[in-house]
Amino acid sequence: MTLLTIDGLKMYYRSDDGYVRAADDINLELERGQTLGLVGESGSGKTTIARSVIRLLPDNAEVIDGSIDFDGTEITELSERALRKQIRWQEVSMIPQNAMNSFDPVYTVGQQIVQVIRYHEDGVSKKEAKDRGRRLFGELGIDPDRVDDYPHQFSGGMAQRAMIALALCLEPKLILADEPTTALDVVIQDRILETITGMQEEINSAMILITHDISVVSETSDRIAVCYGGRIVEQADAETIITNPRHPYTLGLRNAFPDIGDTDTDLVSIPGTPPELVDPGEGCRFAPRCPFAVDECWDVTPQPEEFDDGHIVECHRADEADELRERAEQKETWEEVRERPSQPQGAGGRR
Amino acid sequence: MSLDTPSESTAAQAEGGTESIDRRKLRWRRRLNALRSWGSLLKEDRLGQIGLAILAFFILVGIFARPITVEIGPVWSQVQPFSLAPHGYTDRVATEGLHGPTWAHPFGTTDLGRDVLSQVIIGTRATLIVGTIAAFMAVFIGANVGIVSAYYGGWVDDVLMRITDIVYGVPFLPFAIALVFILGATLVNVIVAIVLILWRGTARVVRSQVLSHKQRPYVESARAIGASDFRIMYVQIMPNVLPLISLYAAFAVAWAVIAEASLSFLGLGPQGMISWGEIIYDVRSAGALREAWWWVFPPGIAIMLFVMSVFFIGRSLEKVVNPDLRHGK
Amino acid sequence: MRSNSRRSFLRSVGVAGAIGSASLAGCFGIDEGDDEEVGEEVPEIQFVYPTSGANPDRSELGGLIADNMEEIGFEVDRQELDFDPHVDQTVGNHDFDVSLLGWGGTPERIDPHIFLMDMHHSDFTGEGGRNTPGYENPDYDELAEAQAQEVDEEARRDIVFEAQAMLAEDQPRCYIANEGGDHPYNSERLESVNPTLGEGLNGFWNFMLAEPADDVDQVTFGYSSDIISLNPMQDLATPDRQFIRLIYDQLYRFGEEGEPIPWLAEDDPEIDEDGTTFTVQIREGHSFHDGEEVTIDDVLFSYELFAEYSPTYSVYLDPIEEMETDGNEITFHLSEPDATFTRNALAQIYIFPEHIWSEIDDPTQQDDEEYIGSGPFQFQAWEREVEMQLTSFDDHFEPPVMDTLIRVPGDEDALMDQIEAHEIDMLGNDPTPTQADRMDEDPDIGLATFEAIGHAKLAYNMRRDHMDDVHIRRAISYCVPKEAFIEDIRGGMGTVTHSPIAPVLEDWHNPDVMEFTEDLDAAREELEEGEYVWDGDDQLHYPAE
Amino acid sequence: MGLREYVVRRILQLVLTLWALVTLLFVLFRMVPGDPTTRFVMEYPTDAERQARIEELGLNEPLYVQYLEYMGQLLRGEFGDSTHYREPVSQLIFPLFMNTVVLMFTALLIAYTIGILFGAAMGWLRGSRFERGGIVAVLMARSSPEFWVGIILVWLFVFQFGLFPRSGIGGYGGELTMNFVDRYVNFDFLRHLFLPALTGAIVYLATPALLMRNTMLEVLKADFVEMKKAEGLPERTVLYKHAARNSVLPLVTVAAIATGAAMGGSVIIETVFNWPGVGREMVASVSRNDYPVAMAAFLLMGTSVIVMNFVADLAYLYLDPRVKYE
Repeated sequence: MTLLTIDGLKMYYRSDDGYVRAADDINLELERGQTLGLVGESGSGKTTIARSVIRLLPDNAEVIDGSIDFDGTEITELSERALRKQIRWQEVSMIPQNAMNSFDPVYTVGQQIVQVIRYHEDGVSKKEAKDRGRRLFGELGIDPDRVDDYPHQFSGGMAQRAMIALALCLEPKLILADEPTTALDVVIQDRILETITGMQEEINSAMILITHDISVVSETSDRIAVCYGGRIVEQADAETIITNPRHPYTLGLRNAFPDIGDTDTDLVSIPGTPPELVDPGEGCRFAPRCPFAVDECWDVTPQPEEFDDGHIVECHRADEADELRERAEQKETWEEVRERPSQPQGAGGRR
Repeated sequence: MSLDTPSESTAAQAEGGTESIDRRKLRWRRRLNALRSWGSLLKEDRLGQIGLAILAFFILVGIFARPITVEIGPVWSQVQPFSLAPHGYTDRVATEGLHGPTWAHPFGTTDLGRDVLSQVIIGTRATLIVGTIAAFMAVFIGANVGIVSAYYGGWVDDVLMRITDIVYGVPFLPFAIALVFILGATLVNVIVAIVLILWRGTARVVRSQVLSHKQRPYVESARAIGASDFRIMYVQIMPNVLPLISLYAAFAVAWAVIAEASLSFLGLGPQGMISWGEIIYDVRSAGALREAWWWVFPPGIAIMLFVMSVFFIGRSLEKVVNPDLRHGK
Repeated sequence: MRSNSRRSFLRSVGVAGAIGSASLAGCFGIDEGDDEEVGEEVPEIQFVYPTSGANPDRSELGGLIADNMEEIGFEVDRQELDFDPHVDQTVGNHDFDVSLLGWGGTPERIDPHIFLMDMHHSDFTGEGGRNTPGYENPDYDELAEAQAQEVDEEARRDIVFEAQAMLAEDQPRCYIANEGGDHPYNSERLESVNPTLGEGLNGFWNFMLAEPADDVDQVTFGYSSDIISLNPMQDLATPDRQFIRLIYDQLYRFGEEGEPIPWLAEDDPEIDEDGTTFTVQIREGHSFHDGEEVTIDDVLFSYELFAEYSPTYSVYLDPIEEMETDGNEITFHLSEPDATFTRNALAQIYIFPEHIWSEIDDPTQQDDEEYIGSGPFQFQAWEREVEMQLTSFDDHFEPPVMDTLIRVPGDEDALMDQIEAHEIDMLGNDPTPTQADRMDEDPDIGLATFEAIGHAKLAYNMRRDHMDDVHIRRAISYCVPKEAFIEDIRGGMGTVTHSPIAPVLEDWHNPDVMEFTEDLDAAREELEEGEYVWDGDDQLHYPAE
Repeated sequence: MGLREYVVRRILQLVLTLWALVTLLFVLFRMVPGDPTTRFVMEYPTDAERQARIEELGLNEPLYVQYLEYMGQLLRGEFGDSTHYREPVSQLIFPLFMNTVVLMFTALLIAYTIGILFGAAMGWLRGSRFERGGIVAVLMARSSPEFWVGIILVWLFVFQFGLFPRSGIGGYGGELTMNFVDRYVNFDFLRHLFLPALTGAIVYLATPALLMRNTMLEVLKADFVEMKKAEGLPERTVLYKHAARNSVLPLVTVAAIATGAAMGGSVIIETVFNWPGVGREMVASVSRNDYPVAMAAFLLMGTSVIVMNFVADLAYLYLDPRVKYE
């Protein structure tokens, strides 16, 4: 059963130079209990897309078009109050990248858990709320007595677990995990990720896992969407994205991380910088960095095209995927892009 | 904002004395940068613009308030013949004293039949004189103490900073009151009393900023090529702390004007001239506060506007010094 | 202040409009100044007068006088000083040519003695002495001494008149005006007040007789400074005396007309024929605030105490050779006749309880925190700068009308506001003309008008050569706009005078002395008479040799 | 430098500063033209008596002797006798000092409470019309000298509306007590306190408001503010319970410094409202050449400044978030 449907969403930021098209023509679906991996570089729009679900966006963000249907509720038309009271944390919670900084330093973790429980659930006493926090701490492998500690008394990994406790305390239907392990030690990363998915299954909530690291989502997600330049350039079930990607950007991403695909290939990063999102004009946004770009790519914006069941790609050469995949594994292919005379870019800095 | 451009200056220094013109250019560019960045900020800063406009207005009023005559021995020349104030501030223009605004006297008259408008116009001068001279001297002393203290460090720093601490322990207004009362209420004493305290703030902030500049490569390379201490302090470092100094100068003007007004209000203002604070003192000693609103409001509002204009300018200068304060996404 | 303003008070009215346009005319110029047939320039006149902070009215007057002096050819060095430095520089150090100061008047000064003796006799010319001008005239000294010893009133009056005439001609001082005034009170809360000569509502008889309205049980009285001390063994300021005499009694009090009337004494003193023996009988059955009876021993003790310790009053007791008591009688034997003994000694020495003050080692320190006296008011409580509380002493033979008296010190302008806001009931200070106008229109506020015996005056420093010339002094006296001072600056409060003894003291004031009012032509004539000349710039010079 | 060493050094510095203040005071007040007997010059018929008074006051001694005696006196905790009132200065000055402390503390309490809330709101609504207007209003208040604010308030609340008493600290005729509660905790006193305290509050409001706004802008960039919004907490909770709560720490030190400075700034307010405090007494005693009182008043105000600066430094040590939270 579908929990979340994003349909044709255009979420732009106003700026002095015009709209920044942070999320452009987004279409996504998420089933209950499922995990969606949202992969992309920084500035690709993945965070904007995820946060649109709870409208946790800067003041200058504006929904230009499209809809977000969460469990039958139209998010874009919801009042601030209703959004706060019914959606945020009650239905959709969040695990941020940096747990340490995401706790208010002047209150204990327990106080912050109690605060959010008591705000959203009527008639819960402080003690009950705190007990729930202690139970969660226990389940997450933290000494329950530490609910009375201040955030700065926790280590990084512990703080992240405490944050998970906070995220789960209302048993939400959806968890937005925004790079939840990036700030952590590699050794702890996996354990935290396991903890998250374990708990997620236990309370049967869905999750959007945002990361720039495709290897993270490959293991935990049911479905993966790849973002580039404010658009979702390719989405499919996890298996398909890993084994049979069709978009050159996905190919490039795959190369950038060692554990996927052939282990003996060299690590190759995608040369160039993410595109300018103010008034990007016609043409594929990846074209300037794409080793396979042809004239059509520069002039015509590719439209989503469905291949196998649910495998949607925005690329003019998606049907040549098999050939491109082979070439993409060669380091030289990407090096060429670097030497190519760069296409003129818009003036001014990025947002 | 590029207040410090170490690479430029290092390069210039490295070339030695032969390319002095280029070097000077760079130096000036560096100095002007701060000013220019303030200028460009000001374009978007409404408060800064309003502040400048009000200040300019008061300066013009001050200059043209009364004719200025310069006397050297028996020779005198009138350098500024214009008189904005219709009357002298002690002229009795009405026979019956205290009277509200009329066409002839838009701000009314005092209990002794003097024209309030003229007094307020002429009072601008005292404010300008005390404000600018006291602030300039205070900032001059403060900046030098700060630079010398930070640059030489060691016992020089210790001594100067202890003195600064001590001055920080002196309550401003009571000190000024005592000093002016003891030495006499003259313009010079009022300014001295203000300056003796006011320099402390500038000294502290300039010192801490110079301390950070002292570590930068451009200072080290200047030292390496044998530049004198004086040169490094005043040619190399000074331009970089200039925006900060000008910010403190703006605040110093504000505090000096408020202090002068407060002293005048207590009857300790500079004698031989009228100031806004003194006008209010006159209202009070005439016992006319209750009804003579036309007499007490104009000087009060003038003080407020003047100080406010300086604060507005200070705020926009502050954005040059501390870019984090700028709005913007 | 205002030293560079070119202003003549009367002229500038109406003419001022032209000044602005005139100033546009000139651009460059050279002051001319060559002269023939004149001697040395008359030295610059060092004129000391109050700042507007110390005394706004007199400060304004000082400016006008200086303007006039410049007008007739003097060069003037204007020195505006606050009260203390002013007194110190002029009375203390004699560093002045002309000084504008006042002289307070209290009932003790209703007798002409201080004005004629202390202020003009050559014994008092030292630094700090009251003869500030340094006036030394043997003829005058004789008159001053004679009036003090003349016990016969008529004869004494003749001497006093003659002395005044001499002072007016010699002009060691220019007497300007008696600055009488109006003290405001709340006419809703007070049925009546009783201002007295020279003191207004500060007067003893005001506190005694002021009548509160029916439901008013306490009267608040404001004054612009706090009491320094209630101990008369210390130096006293006038406001202190005004409250000490409420708490302590004397043998005689100054009555409402300024004449000594029997108080603790049963009757007028018996004076023997040569005027050297004074006998006083005291009232019986009167007690101190603590219930102890007032005895003749207390009286004797007090006179001895004051003779030994009081810096102010001991001089009045100097003539006493011996005192003796008998029953309820005390007799004073004087070394020489003294016409002022009743006023100065009998009416000013307070009677202290011996049973308390004999225990005190150093009477100049205040150790009696209860301030036990026998006066019509009883001390209750006192917090400095806040308030002093007195209540009526109901066992007194003449208790005051009011029950409770609260004395509130404060800044004058705030006190004036407070009386208008009905926060206090009466005030011992003069309102400014502006405030007086306002209070005049306020139906709830009354103004108690009174005449002054003190005055504003110029002192000329006759120790300096150029000031030792009577023509110079008279010429400057002609520069003083006495009328304008009263009418325009003081809004009509006060009276113009030409003599040290106020016109209101009809018994002593000589109305027919030489008068000096603002008259610049007369001033020039006076100078011509002294053979002074003017140069091309109208500057005053001594005649050519 | 360890914490202990720092504190010790800071205390030594405190002592040095106090000594310098005392010395400065001594020098300053020996520059006065004239002497304390001036006031009574008319009461002294002879030079000798005046001289006796000067000797009594010890003003004939060489300066260094006077200086040493003054220092010794202070070390014994005495201020000497008032030359005007002839009584121990301490007896005179402490009730006045208490009045000043009560007045300025109230003023600062109001200023910091309102300033912090207002500044937090300005920071929260950055870029809004409210913020811009708020800044102008706050600067306007700060640009007005205390006497001007006081005069406006008197004009409005006393002359026009007649709502509050004009001056003083209480109605007259009540019990004169030094007991803190009896003296200050009553309706009549509070009525008298209102206008002068409000005057101070208006003038002192700017510092906490502007500073709060600036730290708010910093704090609002912190992740936890975003997080608290994500938790769905109401805006007011996020603003005041979290963002403002974090921004307020640096203000504690500023408040300490301001408290010290306010004791000196009370002069004008006390003069306008006839408040029997130490500042007004200083002006009065200076003008009557009563050195001991003027010096004691000055010293109390200066000591407040120095001690509160010291407290501010220590508070900073304990409150610096980097020390505490990282």
